[in-house]
Amino acid sequence: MTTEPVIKADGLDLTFQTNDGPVHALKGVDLEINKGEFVSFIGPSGCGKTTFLRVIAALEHPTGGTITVNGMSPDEARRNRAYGYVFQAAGLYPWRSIARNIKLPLEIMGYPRAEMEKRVEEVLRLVDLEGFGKKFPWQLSGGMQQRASIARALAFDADLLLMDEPFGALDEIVRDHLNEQLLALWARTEKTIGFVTHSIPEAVYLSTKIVVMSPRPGRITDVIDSTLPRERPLEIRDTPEFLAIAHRVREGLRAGHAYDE
Amino acid sequence: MTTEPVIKADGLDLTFQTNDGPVHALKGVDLEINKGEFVSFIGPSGCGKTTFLRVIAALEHPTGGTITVNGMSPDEARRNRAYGYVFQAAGLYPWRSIARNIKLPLEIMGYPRAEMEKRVEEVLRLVDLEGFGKKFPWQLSGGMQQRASIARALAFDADLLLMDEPFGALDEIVRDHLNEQLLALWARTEKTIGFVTHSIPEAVYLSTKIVVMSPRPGRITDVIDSTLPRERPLEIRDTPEFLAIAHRVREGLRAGHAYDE
Amino acid sequence: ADDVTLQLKWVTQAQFAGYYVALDKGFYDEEDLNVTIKPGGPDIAPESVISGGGADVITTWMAAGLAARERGVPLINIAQPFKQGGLQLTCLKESGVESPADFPGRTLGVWFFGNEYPFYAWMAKLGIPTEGGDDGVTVLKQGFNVDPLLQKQADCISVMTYNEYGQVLDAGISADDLVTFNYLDEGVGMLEDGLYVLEESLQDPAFFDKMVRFVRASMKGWKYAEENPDEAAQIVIDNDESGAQTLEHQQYMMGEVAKLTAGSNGALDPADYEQTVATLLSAISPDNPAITTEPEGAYTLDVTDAALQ
Amino acid sequence: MTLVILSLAFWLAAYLFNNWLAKSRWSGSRAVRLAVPAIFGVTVIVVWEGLVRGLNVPMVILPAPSAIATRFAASLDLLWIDFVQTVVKGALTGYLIGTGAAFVTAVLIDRSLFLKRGLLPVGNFIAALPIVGTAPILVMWFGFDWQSKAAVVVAMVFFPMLVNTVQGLADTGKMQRDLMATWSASYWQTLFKLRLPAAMPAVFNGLKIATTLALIGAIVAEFFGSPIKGMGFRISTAVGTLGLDMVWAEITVAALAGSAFYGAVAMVERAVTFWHPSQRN
Amino acid sequence: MKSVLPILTVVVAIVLIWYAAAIPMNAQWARDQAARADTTLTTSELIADTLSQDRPRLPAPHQVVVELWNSTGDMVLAGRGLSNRSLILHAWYTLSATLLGFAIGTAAGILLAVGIVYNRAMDMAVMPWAIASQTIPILAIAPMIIVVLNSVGVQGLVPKAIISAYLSFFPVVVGMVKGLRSPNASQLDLLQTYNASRNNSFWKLRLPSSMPYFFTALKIGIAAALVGAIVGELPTGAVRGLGARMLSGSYYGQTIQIWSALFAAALLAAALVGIVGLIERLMLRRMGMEQ
Ligand SMILES: Nc1ncnc2c1ncn2[C@@H]1O[C@H](COP(=O)(O)OP(=O)(O)OP(=O)(O)O)[C@@H](O)[C@H]1O
Ligand SMILES: Nc1ncnc2c1ncn2[C@@H]1O[C@H](COP(=O)(O)OP(=O)(O)OP(=O)(O)O)[C@@H](O)[C@H]1O
Ligand SMILES: Cc1ncc(C[n+]2csc(CCO)c2C)c(N)n1
Ligand SMILES: [Mg+2]
Ligand SMILES: [Mg+2]
Repeated sequence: MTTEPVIKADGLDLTFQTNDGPVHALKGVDLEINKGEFVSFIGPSGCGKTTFLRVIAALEHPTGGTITVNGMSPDEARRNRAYGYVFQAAGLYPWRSIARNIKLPLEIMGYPRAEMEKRVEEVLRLVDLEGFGKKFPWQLSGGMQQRASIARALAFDADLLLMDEPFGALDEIVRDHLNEQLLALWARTEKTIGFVTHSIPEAVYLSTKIVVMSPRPGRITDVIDSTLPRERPLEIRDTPEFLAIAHRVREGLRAGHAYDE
Repeated sequence: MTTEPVIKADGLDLTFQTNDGPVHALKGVDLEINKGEFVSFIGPSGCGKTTFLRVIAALEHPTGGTITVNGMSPDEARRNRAYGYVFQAAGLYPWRSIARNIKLPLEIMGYPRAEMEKRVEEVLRLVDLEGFGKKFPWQLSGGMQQRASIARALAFDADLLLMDEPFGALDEIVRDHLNEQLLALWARTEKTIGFVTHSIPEAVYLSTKIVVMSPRPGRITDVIDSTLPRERPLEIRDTPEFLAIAHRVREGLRAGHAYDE
Repeated sequence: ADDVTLQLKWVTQAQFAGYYVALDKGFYDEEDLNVTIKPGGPDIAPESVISGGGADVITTWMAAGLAARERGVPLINIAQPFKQGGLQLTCLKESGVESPADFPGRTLGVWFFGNEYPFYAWMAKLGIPTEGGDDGVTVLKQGFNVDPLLQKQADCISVMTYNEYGQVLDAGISADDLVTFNYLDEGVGMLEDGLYVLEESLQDPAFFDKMVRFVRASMKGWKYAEENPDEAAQIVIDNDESGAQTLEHQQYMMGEVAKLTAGSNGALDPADYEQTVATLLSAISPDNPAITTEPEGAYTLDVTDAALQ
Repeated sequence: MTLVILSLAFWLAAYLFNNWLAKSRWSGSRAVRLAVPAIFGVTVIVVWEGLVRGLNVPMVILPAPSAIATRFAASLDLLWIDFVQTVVKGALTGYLIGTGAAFVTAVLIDRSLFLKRGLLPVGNFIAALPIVGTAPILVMWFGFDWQSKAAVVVAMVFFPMLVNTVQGLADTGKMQRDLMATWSASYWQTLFKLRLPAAMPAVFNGLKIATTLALIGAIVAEFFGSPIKGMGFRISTAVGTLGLDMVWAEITVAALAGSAFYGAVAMVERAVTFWHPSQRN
Repeated sequence: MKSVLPILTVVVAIVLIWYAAAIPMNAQWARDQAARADTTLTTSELIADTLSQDRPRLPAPHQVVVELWNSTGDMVLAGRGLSNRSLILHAWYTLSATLLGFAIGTAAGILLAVGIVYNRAMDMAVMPWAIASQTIPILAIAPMIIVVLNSVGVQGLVPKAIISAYLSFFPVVVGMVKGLRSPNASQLDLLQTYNASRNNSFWKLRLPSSMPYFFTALKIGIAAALVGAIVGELPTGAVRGLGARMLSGSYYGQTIQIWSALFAAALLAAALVGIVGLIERLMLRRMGMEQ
């Protein structure tokens, strides 16, 4: 591998000023993510997972430390349209059909019309939604909406995909199914993926690297490199190797958790 | 045990008439739940879990078959205030403080004032919320709100507790913690509990009996009696026995699931 | 042709028949004038319209004209088609009012919006306070209709001989059931509809000439209307865009208005002017300072002199 | 001309200053939140004064703010009498009766879907009857004093309040209602413990809309007949006698009273619906 | 359609109450007239009289309906649908001022709302004054607006339209500000991740998501615009339009004429609101926002 890191954070700090005083959302975060990795962020509510993803996406600006994306500042990276971002809720615009939702970033980035059509077709196929382009979001189930929102983030050429609890609102079975599909997609496209989740099995199942975080102040408490093979059937979740990693994650989590918040 | 069943359903049918034609939410459901049991309902979205709980609570009325609660019709049981109901979202009334939210059913049932105060204190302690009585719901985290809503259902003397995905909106760690507490509470109070969930580990961890359901029409496909001991530390989830039950549940679920809906 | 805009004090009705007749019969055309008549209404103060430049000449009552002059709108009377006033106070006989001595303790309807000066002058003359109570009168701001009398909300109301009085009769109350006080007879009459322009415009000879022709044609219209009341009423109806007037009522109005204009050739009689001013000055009160000092140069006879040659 | 230019310059300066304030570090502070609209108001007044003087606008067209202020100060007693007559007697009475009646009606018809379906559209139709037409009729029915003004106000505020309250009473979550059912609560218990508290945000919305309607209604009704006091009486009379400074003094009173009335209701709203997300920023 | 029966029931109830009220309200005049003529009325004569007076305190419903028909449909049949005695013509006068005023008010409202949403200083400065502006009785300043506009040479339709715009802009501002602010943080963030310009975020997000609020505001706004147009007719000489009919009805004691103009105005308002509602439905359906 030619390892110039895609993301490199050094002593990253982010403090929000609020009415109740400062909130240390991130404190001294160091992390490197290499090209083609699938990195999950897991940790209790409020530990700064979302904040970290938002810093990468230049939606928040750190109050200390440095971070580079593809060797640039996050703002430059955003201007270069270096990444796609998938939010927890599908966040499709209800007044646009699925196809037009996927077209939205392309319109903004000024792709030519024919190219847009081609790409929409392509990503719809990629997420198994052929033939649903003309439907409106509310005509689709939650799982399908979420796939559409992933398609939207895939439609333009970004090598980095940031996903903030994309499957949080779905039921376990649908979630399993989408997890399988996401892995397949990742294998096919060789993108780098940053993925926030609350679910330990999900994190273990998907990732090449698991980042465990802990709150107040938000920091990284453990980084676990997965020993699982790249090829992962769903049944892998019943293997001792899988359970061992899950166990380590759970321990890491429990250490950093305050129950009464 | 003197086993007169708390809930007894016989060939229960429930069909909703909608604009798109009839929806068979429940079809030929037979089930007995005995006193002191902890019964989980699991199944894909739309299989009728909520509907079944609502039939028990007399919030819906079956279109066929019979059901008794404590030997009475559900409506009579409701009038006797036979059960407490906990919804997925906490559903606290935002204009009442936590203590006054808990007091609400007591006011409606006409408990004397001193008795009310005593019970509020008691249940707040039971769910680890001492000292939060004066706070308003929005001042509490999601997990604390959910505990308050459980406290509200515990405050009056109902032997039957119906819970519809009470922990669905919480993160895994908080959820684990509440699961432990719920088990402890169940052991202490000897209530009968009907519990809807989407999570296989949760169902297996909590229940003495797991009811697997499948949609279109909503029916019971499997009833699994748990072989786990009553005493259950969290670590039990890594035992082969646990995994075996979980596996059986997952198989049952997958059989009844349609992915592309 | 020269443009002239006339702002009326009230809606299109036979009260202004002379101008509509002049327009309709081409009297203005004969004088090479292109006249636009703007109807008024309860919210239109012609005095402010003219000061804002929205009209060249207006009709208004002399009391209001003089009051405006004192408030900084230098109006000047150039002609006075109405010799007599038509303002009256009408009471239901059954209310028990027979003479002004019966007023104390009564409720009287009065028109405001610049029409209240004669009433206050009269009360001042009678020495009756207007703040209500047993020895005073309770004053109502009467809407521009006769309902308060018909509904017995007031003992007496303001009417014009040519309009509201007829409405009261029309409603089915006979003249015998009414007691009517005419302001002229009570000695507080004031000049009613006259033509007024801004003093400084009149300095302009071209404008002066225009007004001479305007007054000449208007008076011709008035005299024609007096002689052909039914035709005049029809002309008024034709010019009423609101479509709310009835020919019958306008014929009645024309008949009554003719009685008021009959004595005038258009020229203001300075004696009438003096009387109006004297009445106003006799009734100065903090509530109603129509005018506080004797006006100067508030009228000119030059226009009518030139017009009537 | 210089005055005109000066006032325009002032406008520009105030605009830039406000922009700077709003973007500045203190933009969230209470002081700035009060200062910005105040500066805007002062600017309007300064520009108005400058234009009126600079362009020599006649007093009978548009008086300068200074002239209005002078008249205001000189006529305090008169303004007070008018205020009591129009705002206290006319507007406030009508407001209380109208909103109160609408509230009670809403609770009563709320039990019947049939009545709601029938009454609300008809109510909207009746609410569309323009006040300029209804006011003379109500003056004819209820006399010249404040009673007819109150009646006009009742007619104006009744339906907006009714619609809002009915909407509010329906504004409960299914889960919240189901909870009541699981406790087998009675109709009245559900009404008092769930639906009325839940309706409060909508009720106050209605109450706020009704404040401005009440004031306008009471004033406008006086145009169609009144005793010789009251803000509407004074305005219409003063327009006719070219006392434009008095007209604007009354308008100032109306705006002050209206804003204060609105503000007071908004404050009560804050206290009552403290729990609603819109009140928590 | 489910509402037809309830509405009919309510309307019938109102008509019955109305008849019942007309009798006592008009009885006094009937008795007074009888007394003046030195006769007495039997009950049935009294009732007949109260329902057929020329200048009733409360006209009976059928009197209003007959007058409405006489001044609309009947005139059309007689080929005089557009004469100045026809309410249709007057409704048209009012309607034209309403539509122009509504257009001006809506445009101004949208512009102001955009300013408020995109400029913090405007947000803080304007809103309190916009509320205060609505506490000023429009009827009081309408004559002044007319005179001022007159003095700069503007007259005819425009002054009325401006008064009508003054009333309709406020609901539009409030609704549009709410609507333009309705996108949630994550919808806005999404556009940020595309590095979208302000322009993009306005046209592609804020504007479309404000549409439901916009139409609600338009419905309130157009009803307000109609009231404004009617108010604006009074100080312009009350020569034409429904407001003029109401006013002249009042000058000449023609109660029935007032009531028919009133109902014509309310019908017009209902129709306008209905049309806006229809456009809303079509538009939202095209945008896929209505199930
Ligand atoms: N805009 C903000 N202003 C102030 N505090 C903020 C803001 N955004 C986040 N925070 C605080 O920063 C901390 C980290 O928040 P963050 O959303 O990153 O947590 P998270 O790990 O994503 O939690 P969750 O699992 O609940 O999504 C929290 O305490 C949160 O309250
Ligand atoms: N009031 C109703 N009217 C019509 N159909 C309904 C109604 N309530 C539920 N249904 C339908 O009945 C079926 C069963 O619904 P139910 O809510 O019981 O499912 P569930 O198992 O609780 O699903 P979930 O996991 O999503 O909560 C679904 O198809 C649903 O759409
Ligand atoms: C020049 C002139 N001045 C005052 C009035 C006032 N006025 C007299 S009668 C009436 C009611 C309708 O006839 C009103 C308002 C007027 N008409 N014409
Ligand atoms: Mg987060
Ligand atoms: Mg459910």
